[in-house]
Amino acid sequence: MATKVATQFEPKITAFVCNWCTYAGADLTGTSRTKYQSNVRVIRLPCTGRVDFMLIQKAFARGSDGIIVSGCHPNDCHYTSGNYHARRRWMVFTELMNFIGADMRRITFSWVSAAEGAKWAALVDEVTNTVRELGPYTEYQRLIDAGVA
Amino acid sequence: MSRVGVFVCHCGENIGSTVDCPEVAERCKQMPGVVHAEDYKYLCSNPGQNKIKQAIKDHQLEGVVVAACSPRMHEPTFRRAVTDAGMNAYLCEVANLREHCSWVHEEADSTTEKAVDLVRLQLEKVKRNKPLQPIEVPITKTALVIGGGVAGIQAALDIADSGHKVILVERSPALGGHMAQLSETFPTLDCSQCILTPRMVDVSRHPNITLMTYSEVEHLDGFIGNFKATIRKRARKIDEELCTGCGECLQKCPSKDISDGFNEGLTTRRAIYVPFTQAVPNIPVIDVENCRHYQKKKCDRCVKACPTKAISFNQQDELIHVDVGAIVVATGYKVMSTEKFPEYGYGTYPDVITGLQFERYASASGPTQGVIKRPSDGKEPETVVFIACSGSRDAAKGVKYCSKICCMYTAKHAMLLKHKNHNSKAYVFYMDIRAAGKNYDEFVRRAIEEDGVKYIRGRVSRVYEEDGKLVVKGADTLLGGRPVEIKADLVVLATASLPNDGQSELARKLHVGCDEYGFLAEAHPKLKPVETNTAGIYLAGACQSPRDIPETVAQASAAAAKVAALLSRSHLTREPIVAEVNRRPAPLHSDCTGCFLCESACPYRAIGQEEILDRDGIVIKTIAKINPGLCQGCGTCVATCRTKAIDLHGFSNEQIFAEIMSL
Amino acid sequence: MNRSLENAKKTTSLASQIQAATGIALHHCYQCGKCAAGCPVADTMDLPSCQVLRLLQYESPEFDRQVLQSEAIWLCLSCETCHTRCPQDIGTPKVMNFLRGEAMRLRLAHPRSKDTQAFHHAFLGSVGRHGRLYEIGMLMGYKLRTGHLLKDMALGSKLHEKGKLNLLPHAIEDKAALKRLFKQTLNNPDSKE
Amino acid sequence: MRIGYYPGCSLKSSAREYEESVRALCAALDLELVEIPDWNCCGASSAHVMSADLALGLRTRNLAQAEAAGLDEVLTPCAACFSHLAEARMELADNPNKRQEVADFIGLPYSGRVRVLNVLAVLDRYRDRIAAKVKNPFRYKVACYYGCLLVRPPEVVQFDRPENPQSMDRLLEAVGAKPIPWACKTECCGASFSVTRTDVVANLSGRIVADAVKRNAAAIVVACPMCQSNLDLRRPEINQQLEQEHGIPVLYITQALGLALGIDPQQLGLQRHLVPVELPEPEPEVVTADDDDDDD
Ligand SMILES: Cc1cc2nc3c(=O)[nH]c(=O)nc-3n(C[C@H](O)[C@H](O)[C@H](O)COP(=O)(O)OP(=O)(O)OC[C@H]3O[C@@H](n4cnc5c(N)ncnc54)[C@H](O)[C@@H]3O)c2cc1C
Ligand SMILES: Cc1cc2nc3c(=O)[nH]c(=O)nc-3n(C[C@H](O)[C@H](O)[C@H](O)COP(=O)(O)OP(=O)(O)OC[C@H]3O[C@@H](n4cnc5c(N)ncnc54)[C@H](O)[C@@H]3O)c2cc1C
Ligand code: SF4
Ligand code: SF4
Ligand code: SF4
Ligand code: SF4
Ligand code: SF4
Ligand code: SF4
Ligand code: SF4
Ligand code: SF4
Repeated sequence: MATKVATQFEPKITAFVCNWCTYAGADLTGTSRTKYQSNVRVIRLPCTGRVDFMLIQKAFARGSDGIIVSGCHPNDCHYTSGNYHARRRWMVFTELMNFIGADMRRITFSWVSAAEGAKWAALVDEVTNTVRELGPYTEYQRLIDAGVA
Repeated sequence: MSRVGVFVCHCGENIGSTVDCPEVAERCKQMPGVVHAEDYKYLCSNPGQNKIKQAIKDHQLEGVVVAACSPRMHEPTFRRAVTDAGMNAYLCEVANLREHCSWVHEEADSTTEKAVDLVRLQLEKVKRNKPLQPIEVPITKTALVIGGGVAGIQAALDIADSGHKVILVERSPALGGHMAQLSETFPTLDCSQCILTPRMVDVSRHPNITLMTYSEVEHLDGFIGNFKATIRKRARKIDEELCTGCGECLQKCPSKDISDGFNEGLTTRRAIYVPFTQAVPNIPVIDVENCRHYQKKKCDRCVKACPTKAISFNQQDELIHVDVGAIVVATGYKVMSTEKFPEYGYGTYPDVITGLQFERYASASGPTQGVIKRPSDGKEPETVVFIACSGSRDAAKGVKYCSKICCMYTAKHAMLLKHKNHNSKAYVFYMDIRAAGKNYDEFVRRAIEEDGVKYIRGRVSRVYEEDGKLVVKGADTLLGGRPVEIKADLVVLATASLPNDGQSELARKLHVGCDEYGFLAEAHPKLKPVETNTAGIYLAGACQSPRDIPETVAQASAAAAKVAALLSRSHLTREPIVAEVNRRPAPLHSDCTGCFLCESACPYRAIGQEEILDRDGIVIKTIAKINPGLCQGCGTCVATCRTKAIDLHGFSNEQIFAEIMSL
Repeated sequence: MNRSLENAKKTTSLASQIQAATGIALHHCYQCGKCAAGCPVADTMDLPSCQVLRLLQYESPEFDRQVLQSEAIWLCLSCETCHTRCPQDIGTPKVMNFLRGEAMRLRLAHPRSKDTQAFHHAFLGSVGRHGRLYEIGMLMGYKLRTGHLLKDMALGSKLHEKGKLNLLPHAIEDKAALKRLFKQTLNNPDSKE
Repeated sequence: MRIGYYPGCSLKSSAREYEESVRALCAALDLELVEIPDWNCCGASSAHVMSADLALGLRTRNLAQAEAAGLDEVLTPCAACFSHLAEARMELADNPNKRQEVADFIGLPYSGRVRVLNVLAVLDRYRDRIAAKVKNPFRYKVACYYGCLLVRPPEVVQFDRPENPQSMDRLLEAVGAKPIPWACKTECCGASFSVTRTDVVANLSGRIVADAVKRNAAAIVVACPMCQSNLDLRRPEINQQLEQEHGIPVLYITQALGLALGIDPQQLGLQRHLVPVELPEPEPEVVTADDDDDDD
């Protein structure tokens, strides 16, 4: 949000969001004209249940420095339990990422409902700032080269 | 696909003031696969839409990206526009430049840069889009209503009145459920049977309703619009066609002294019986367990008594298969029995009764013709203690919830007692008074203020018998927890409402969920209160949670409206966003290895199994099969499948990877 | 006992101390009164059990103090009637026990509890010394502490007559083990409740 | 059969007749009692007030001694001791850390193997044998008095029903007695207030005695020395409080059963009661067995 210094590193943030809650929540951020940093690129999915390990891996491989996965709050999932599956998979996934030595600080899992426009803005800013601090995720390239990711 | 057109919208100043729209269009022209790009002030306007249609024709476009507002706004508009120009609707994607970009960022190069990226994302996706057709599902225009209490009766009548066929399945021999047992009903004190009986008759006469009593749903297959149900019609041992309901048989049966369920065990019935006088249908049923013909191989007095030869000992259960398009579950509730109360005598004191038993005493059609008596000696009680929250809100007894109806019926009971016996004394022990309906609190106040019912705030610790009285030891918490003792002639427990017997088995058969207590679960507590998680199956009444008649009937009508709306359509149209298991040439047949992880992950139980047979009909492989009628397109299975055998139309792996790679 | 000092320094409410020591969550109590309704001594108590819990629910120093100073906590018989019937499964007798210990430690115990306290001291004194109860010794100790020298003397002689009083203590063999146990546990700071 | 035996302090002094009758009855049933070596006081209700760990340590030491002696089960006739030992056992059952801590306090290993049984639970196993050995049917109306600690709290004692329990009724029925339905089966007698608050005891025990008398019981039967002492030793105070002279005797269950089995009253310690055990004429023999008590 703050004026950016030209030389500053600008992270690439990829967000996987569900259509029903977070995508709509981000729309609300727009209609409320709440400002946030423009580093994020949103990929719309039907449900966070659709997010799998491969997608995140691909995004890092393609040079994303940070990733957001966000869907409906538990119990509010449009598909009744898709986000439970996402959460369960998330645990396994976390272990896997830890195992290969990936940097878990670069992935944020969150819930943003269709009514939480302000939360979306705050989330994007927070993740952007954190990842900017962390610097470019060049380490991941090394993991790929080492054949683990 | 490589002939894509991109259309960038200014939305007046909404997008144009922070994003350099002409620049975006210009940059898009450079992108591989883009054969046309332009920007315009208001794309959703008629001239805007015409521009798109024109471009499709002029440039033989095979795909379109509209860079404008949120797809949640105008995606349908633009999809309609492209179809007008002869393109498949699903070859049009929308990039969200307004809500996700121009409105949330300051004017800057980086903002325009983001806009370009957002278009590129959709461009890469649309290049891989496949034409899809909305799925059309035919609908069987018959509804199945399970349970014939007031909820089922109301739902059946409403659906039937809307012109659709209804099959009403009731487990017991007669319609009516608990409401048929009640005396007068709060908050108006109108006679329960007087208002219910005409409706039961309506059901039996309605040309659109097929009534199946003494029957249960045995099995269910299929999906919304196309369910297949198997119903077990239990043998009444009476030929329903021949029986005239004359009742001759009932008088002659020597097997007496069987506890009468309708009267909550306060009276007895015979082995051949009609549950109650106004029963619909008025056809007896033989209780095989107690009938001497079956147990002792002799008797047959009913056969001799029957003028129409309707007794049919050889009658067997029938399995009936029906096709239905929608289902309403209305299986009601039951009440906790007094045996669950060690502190009140484990159900051994005859004069400690449930509220439902009190209803039978108070009912004009009950065992005492509406005179309140007590079971032990048939005397009219002078002092009656009512204990609210009996078993409800009692984690130690396994019921944490409030049963919701008992505050009101307890006030009613106390009031009825005072009306019927002016010299009687009524005490109510309560924890809180929950009377939040229309005219409800007024009703309770009337009991207190006009009828002089004594309300004591506190629970009862113990009831024991002494000198022919029941000593009720309670506390008055408004007096600081001071113990109080009342010597009563009758104690009425407002026992907790519980999920009905067999309800969880039924839920499993229907693939609908239960809550932690065993009540049936709605799809969303606020916005989908009558739907279940299974499309086409709806809930009504106390099977979902304890509730009173007004709420039950309102919900039954709501469920009926949902069913009527569904059955009024010629077919169902669904977004073609469904998953599919891939097929490959033999010998692989499919990447699916048959692990069926997807089956358990799918929240809609849309995934079943399919056997691949060779020419001789021998199974070579069992793989997953997705029913497009049930699949809602969440994509959970796709993420679950380790061999990537499943893909989701509209959000395929290829499309999403392409989006990622475009960044 | 250095624990009393420590407790005095703590500002945490009794309710939270009780939860930490016994796992009983007093805010689960409905205030339905079912406990008091069945309590054999509720009408003798200055605060029926549900009121004790109510005061503790406030988590205020004044009310906590009032509870510790009440006679009720000394009248509880640990009969478990309340606990058995409580819809929320609140272990009131355990709470009462905790409160008695706390009242003694903070020297807030109700004056009429002197006898009961003296009894506990005399009892444990006897057990600590012999490993088993030596009734005459215990009664002597009790009477010395309370000054009730004459009361119950008649009963004593009757018991003696019936062969039900041992004139000499029956001590256990491993007295050293007992001493150790007493020493360690009475000084164990987390052995409250 | 051998079973561990924890007498507790009162059975060695003020409740001597309880121990005498337990031993006599068990001998008659061929049940060998193995007294826990070097057992100590369970701490009664006093230890807990001072320190939870002290109480736990005193109780666990007995269980650990029983374990060391190779016992699996311990008969604990005193209902208070039973409840205290059972509670300690339960408390340590699913808390290995605490178990270790307590084992350190007492300087003995403790695994939690030994089960604690009250007198009714043990006798219930021998009900058929008892019925078969009856010499003098105990044909009296009896008030079965269970008190608090045999049945409460249910999760600790894991025995019978918390309200209107049946085990003692069944045992006495087996020797010909007719247990009365009454209100005070599990009401508290005043427990350990016998010394400090005789007023409370007189009041609570008075209600119990009065109810039993009112419902024509010939005797009150108990399974706890505290109940016995409150109802028997404190009878003068009770009668004073009730302003009546109630002479209803109070028997231990082991004494009542022992009498039915024809064991010498002296051997059962009947002479040690304060209220003399004088029973009226036995009731005439009941012919039909199915009476109103059909609730179990
Ligand atoms: C003591 C008492 C007094 C009450 N008084 C009032 C009052 O004054 N006013 C008021 O508004 N409400 C009152 N109620 C509440 C009222 O009874 C309920 O709101 C109402 O009966 C709910 O109707 P229902 O159809 O949902 O359930 P039910 O009446 O329980 O009917 C369910 C029906 O489904 C059938 N069934 C069950 N399982 C199956 C199956 N597997 N297959 C086929 N059929 C099945 C049952 O046989 C039954 O006929 C009272 C309740 C009680 C307990
Ligand atoms: C403080 C508060 C908190 C609440 N919290 C919850 C909660 O957490 N959960 C919950 O389930 N419920 C909650 N509710 C209740 C909830 O607000 C109502 O249940 C719900 O809003 C009712 O919806 P409605 O459509 O019936 O009425 P309303 O929301 O009042 O809508 C009526 C609409 O009709 C319009 N209108 C009025 N008259 C006319 C007319 N003559 N012509 C045309 N239009 C007209 C009004 O402008 C309005 O838009 C809460 C209520 C309050 C007051
Ligand atoms: S299409 Fe959307 S962005 Fe364009 S003018 Fe219409 S509302 Fe505005
Ligand atoms: S045959 Fe059965 S139903 Fe018929 S009269 Fe005899 S007992 Fe009754
Ligand atoms: S006698 Fe025959 S016709 Fe009459 S009710 Fe009975 S079965 Fe039906
Ligand atoms: S409705 Fe009233 S009586 Fe029934 S459970 Fe709720 S609060 Fe208790
Ligand atoms: S998860 Fe994949 S491999 Fe396993 S059954 Fe489903 S489709 Fe087949
Ligand atoms: S996409 Fe969702 S609903 Fe469809 S089959 Fe897969 S998991 Fe089930
Ligand atoms: S019975 Fe339980 S919930 Fe009710 S007041 Fe007593 S402690 Fe609280
Ligand atoms: S344990 Fe104490 S508070 Fe509870 S009922 Fe018994 S005497 Fe009363």
